[in-house]
Amino acid sequence: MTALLEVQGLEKHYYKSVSLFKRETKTALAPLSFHLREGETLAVIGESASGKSTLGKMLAGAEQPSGGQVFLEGQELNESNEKLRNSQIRLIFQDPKKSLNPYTKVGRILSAPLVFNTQKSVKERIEKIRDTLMKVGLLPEHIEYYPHMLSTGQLQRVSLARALILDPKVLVLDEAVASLDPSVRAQIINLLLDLQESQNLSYILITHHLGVVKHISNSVLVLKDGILIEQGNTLDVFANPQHKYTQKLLASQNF
Amino acid sequence: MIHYVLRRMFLLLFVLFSLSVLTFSLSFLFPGDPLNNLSGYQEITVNELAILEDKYKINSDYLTQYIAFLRRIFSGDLGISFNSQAPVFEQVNRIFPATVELAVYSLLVSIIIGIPLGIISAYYHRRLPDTVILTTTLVGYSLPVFWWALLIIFTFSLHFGWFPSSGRIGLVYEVPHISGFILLDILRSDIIYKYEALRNALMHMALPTLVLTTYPTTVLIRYTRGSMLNVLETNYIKTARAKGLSPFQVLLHHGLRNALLPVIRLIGLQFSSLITLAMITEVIFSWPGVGRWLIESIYQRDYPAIQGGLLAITTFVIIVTITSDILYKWFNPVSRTQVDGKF
Amino acid sequence: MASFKTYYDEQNLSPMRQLWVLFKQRHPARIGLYLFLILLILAILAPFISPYSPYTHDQTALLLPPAWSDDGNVEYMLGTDDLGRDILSRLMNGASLTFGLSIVSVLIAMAFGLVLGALAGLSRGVKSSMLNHVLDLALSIPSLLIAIIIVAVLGPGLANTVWAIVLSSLPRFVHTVRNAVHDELQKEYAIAYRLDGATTFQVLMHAILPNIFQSIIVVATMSVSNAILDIAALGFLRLGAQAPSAEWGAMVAESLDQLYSAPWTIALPGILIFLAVLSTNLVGDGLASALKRRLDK
Amino acid sequence: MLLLDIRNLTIELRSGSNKIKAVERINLSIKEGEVHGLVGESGSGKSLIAKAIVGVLNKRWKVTADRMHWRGQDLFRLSRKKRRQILSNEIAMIYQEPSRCLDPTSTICEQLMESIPSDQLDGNLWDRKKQRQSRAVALLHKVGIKDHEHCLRSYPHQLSEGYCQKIMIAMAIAKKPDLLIADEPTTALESTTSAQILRVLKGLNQLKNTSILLISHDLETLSDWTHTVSVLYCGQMVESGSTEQIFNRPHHPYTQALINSVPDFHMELPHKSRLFALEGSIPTLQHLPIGCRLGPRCPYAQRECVKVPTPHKDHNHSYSCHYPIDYSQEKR
Repeated sequence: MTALLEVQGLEKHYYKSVSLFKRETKTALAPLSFHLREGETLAVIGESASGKSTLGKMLAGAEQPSGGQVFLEGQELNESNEKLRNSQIRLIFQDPKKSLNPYTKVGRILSAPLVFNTQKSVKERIEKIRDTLMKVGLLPEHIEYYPHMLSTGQLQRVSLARALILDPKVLVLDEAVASLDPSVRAQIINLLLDLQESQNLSYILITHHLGVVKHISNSVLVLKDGILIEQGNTLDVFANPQHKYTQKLLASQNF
Repeated sequence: MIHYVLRRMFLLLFVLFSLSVLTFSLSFLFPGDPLNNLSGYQEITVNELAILEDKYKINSDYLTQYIAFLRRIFSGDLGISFNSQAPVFEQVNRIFPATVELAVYSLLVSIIIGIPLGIISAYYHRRLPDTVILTTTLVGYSLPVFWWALLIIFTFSLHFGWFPSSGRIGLVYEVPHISGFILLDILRSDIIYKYEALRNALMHMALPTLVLTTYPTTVLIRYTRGSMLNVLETNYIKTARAKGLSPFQVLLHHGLRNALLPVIRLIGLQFSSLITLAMITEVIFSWPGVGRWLIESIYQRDYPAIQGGLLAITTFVIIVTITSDILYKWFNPVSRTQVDGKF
Repeated sequence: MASFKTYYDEQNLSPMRQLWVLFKQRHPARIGLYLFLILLILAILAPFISPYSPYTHDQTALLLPPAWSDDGNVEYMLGTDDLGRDILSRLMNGASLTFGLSIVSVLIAMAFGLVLGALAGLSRGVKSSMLNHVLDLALSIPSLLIAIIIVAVLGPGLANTVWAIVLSSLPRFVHTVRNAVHDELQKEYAIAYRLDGATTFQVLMHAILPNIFQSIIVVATMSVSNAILDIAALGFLRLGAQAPSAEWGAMVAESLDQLYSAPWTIALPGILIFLAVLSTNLVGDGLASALKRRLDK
Repeated sequence: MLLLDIRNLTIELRSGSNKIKAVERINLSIKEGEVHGLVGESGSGKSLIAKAIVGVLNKRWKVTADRMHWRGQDLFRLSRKKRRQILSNEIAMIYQEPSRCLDPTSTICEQLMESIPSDQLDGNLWDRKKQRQSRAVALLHKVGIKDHEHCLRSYPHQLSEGYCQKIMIAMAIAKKPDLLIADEPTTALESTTSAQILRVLKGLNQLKNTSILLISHDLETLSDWTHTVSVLYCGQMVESGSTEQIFNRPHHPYTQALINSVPDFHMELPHKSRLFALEGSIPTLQHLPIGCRLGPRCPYAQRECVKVPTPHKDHNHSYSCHYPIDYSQEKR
């Protein structure tokens, strides 16, 4: 079985001007390769500045990589087929309050991706929005709500709906789960698991919450300062961490 | 920090350069012959023409002309005024201190009144003193300066006759021009009736200063209040209180320093708006400053004078602004010790 | 239960309505708004409702004091000036000149500012930050000085004044819009729109402009109050509106000689300038504080 | 003896004409040398309680309690000044975002020295300054900062968040407080850094016998090293008891849900199985349900739950629920 998402040598550098004439190259992410199969979850763990967010943003197209290739179902993703990437790999942000436009109703937020990417008529769009809202456990009435009228958990569901509305193959969850309150977090995790089962979705889970990683991911990448230091099946890595840093990381959360 | 100063200096140079280009091009934009506008000679005889053409390189390309223009600026030659046929540079030099003097005193008054009132207002947030101060500032903020000046003249000068309504000093006193700042000059000179002269000068100064100080004071009050309120809401103030420091200590050690930092920058900005307001005030109070002179020149289409006056005022305003910017950064440890990565 | 209901409602209003509710709560802001609207109506309708033409001389009624004074005449409610012109009519017409023109010039500046600021906000790199520094500096130069410089170059006159006001309030708009666009572009919701497949222009129109519009309105009100002061000051200095014009600042300048003999000729236009500026400031302050309170919640 | 003993603490928010009880009749007691955990999700009022104890809530909040005893002294009966004095000398507090709690314009050295009370020093003014300095260095060592030279010279923005939190702790313990209130001290930190911070706090408790009230929204942070735990939901205390009791035999459905919703606590959970989750979302302050506030989300809710339950007590384990989970039946 071929991988759904194949990443080869993806890397990212920044240029930072130290003084007027000198420039320093900063590596946010050293070349990195991995692959992700359909219906599976890949977790990326590491501390902040480890490059895990950069990785997520590059996969979703929010940032341009400095090098390397990404293949989706064997097709290379680059500038020429940005629309494909936009509709097939969707990013969910950490804080739904920041990632949803506060001045527009939920309905408009959800219709934006449809307007930009599909030729659907107004009626079809409304139909699709209703369906998607139901799918993430909200009500069709929520179309008329502004983001500030919803709770954080509901907002994260709206973000999820926004991601799902284009029927993507891969969801990139950038700290989208761990920051929620525990009782809401469990709801969202269940929802994610349900969706994975019914739609055969693949997730890239970027988080620092190891409990969630252990529970829902199939494989795991451990990053430190932009360098991949450990990679493998989640249960194996957790049971038998090889690298010192991984051991330290696991120890800090009582594993 | 050095990086920052360098960048500001670069910006300063850039702006001064654009300013000089603008001033230079004004001679061509103004109606009339550029040579007249540049030199200030209204009727040029044939003999003079050759000398002037050579001096102003009027027949060469624009770049050469511009370089010649810059040379003249640096040697202090701004041509002569159409009106008085006197060198513009010397005139500006002579009257500029009068404007600066007025502005400096007004700024001092507004700092002395404005900052404490702003702090008081913040301290009594939403209570009576705050409401009173805020309402007063709103009124002061909305007063057109020329009308306010007339109101003041009408009341204190015409009606009560307490203060003179125009000029810088009574005609009976003759003060030698040394620095141009009249109070300093009186103190340093050895004229008879020195203290009467000083008193007289102060009387003349009172009303213009009062008028001029109104706007910056209200701005300072409002700004200080806002800045102080912001700081009082921060967590580090709460922490300082929790440490067991007295409210006064908290205000002195942590509140003031943080709240007044942005005010430093504002004071610099106020200075430039003061110079502008001073122009109007000078007109009304017949104060012999550069603003009044410039406006007269505009009436009389005295192009060399307009050029010189504009160049002097704008250069001054820009230098003050950039200096206050740098000072603000200098006093602020957050930006002082930061590595400026972004340009 | 009724009071509980209002609280509930406030939570469920659209952001625009929320702003209005918060704005209404402050009485000064409301009074300012009413005053502003009255002046606005006056500015539009002045030529049709003023009792006399602002330029007709009535040689029989020179320097008539206002009607409430003993020597006043009811025909001339607010008295006449030294040429026998009806002050009330002149003041009404002055509303369209001083107040109306300030609003018009600020609107023009706002339109230019939006376009230029958005373009500047979208561009990046050294050019953009250089522009920002220059704008910073341009902002620190008082608008009146810029206006005086422009009038000095173009020559005195009302039309030139308007251009001067437009040009002098432009940097503020460009600066605000540029910074806002620049900041908003970094925010997650803007990135989210981009990932939805929107082009940069679509992100600007769909996401950013609606979000920054309210702060631009606040800047615009502040600019209007500045513009009124500047137009009036230029009029007073005889650099703006010229002699027979009923511009408020020019009216004050024309009557300077009668400061002692006929103070009302100076007091009345002055009061109107003051009220116009005050009302605009009240509205601006109210909007700014309502905006701040809504964001704080 | 009880260090802090609070009975029926109620905190109301005045908003227009109506009052909202953000915290309703809470009991809380802390023994000397104890680490007490206070858990609750957002909107549970946990930070409000901490602020009410130190008395820094602003005027919009009205705080009432049947009693609030500090070492047997009722704080509400004392004059404001006296109360402040006790509180500032004996209770210290640290917050979630340490870098914001430090004055950006003064150096760490100045701020640390300032927090050392002058009655701990002797000698004349000159000596005092030196003493303060050496005390500041000692404090830094105590919280595990070794390069004190560099640290003292720095301004807050030059240091990392974890460093700032350690400095906050150093400042807090300068007064040798009996109680340290830590309001989500590790939420903004990396997991390895937060482990360090928790170790520092644990050390303080064990070496200096400082009591700690640790506030958190996450049960996981607390499970390991608190002695007792109180669980809050929407301003109501749902359960309180020793850490063991709470984790092993929760009596309140909410506590049970909290424990079950976190995958770490039951390692035997099959991979990718559904977690236990309560329905619905946490109500906002404006829409609190009457009676037991968990009512609408509770799987066991019945008609009686519209009344506020009274706390049951059983071996220092108290819980407020009409239908608590009964372990005795389970065994049979």
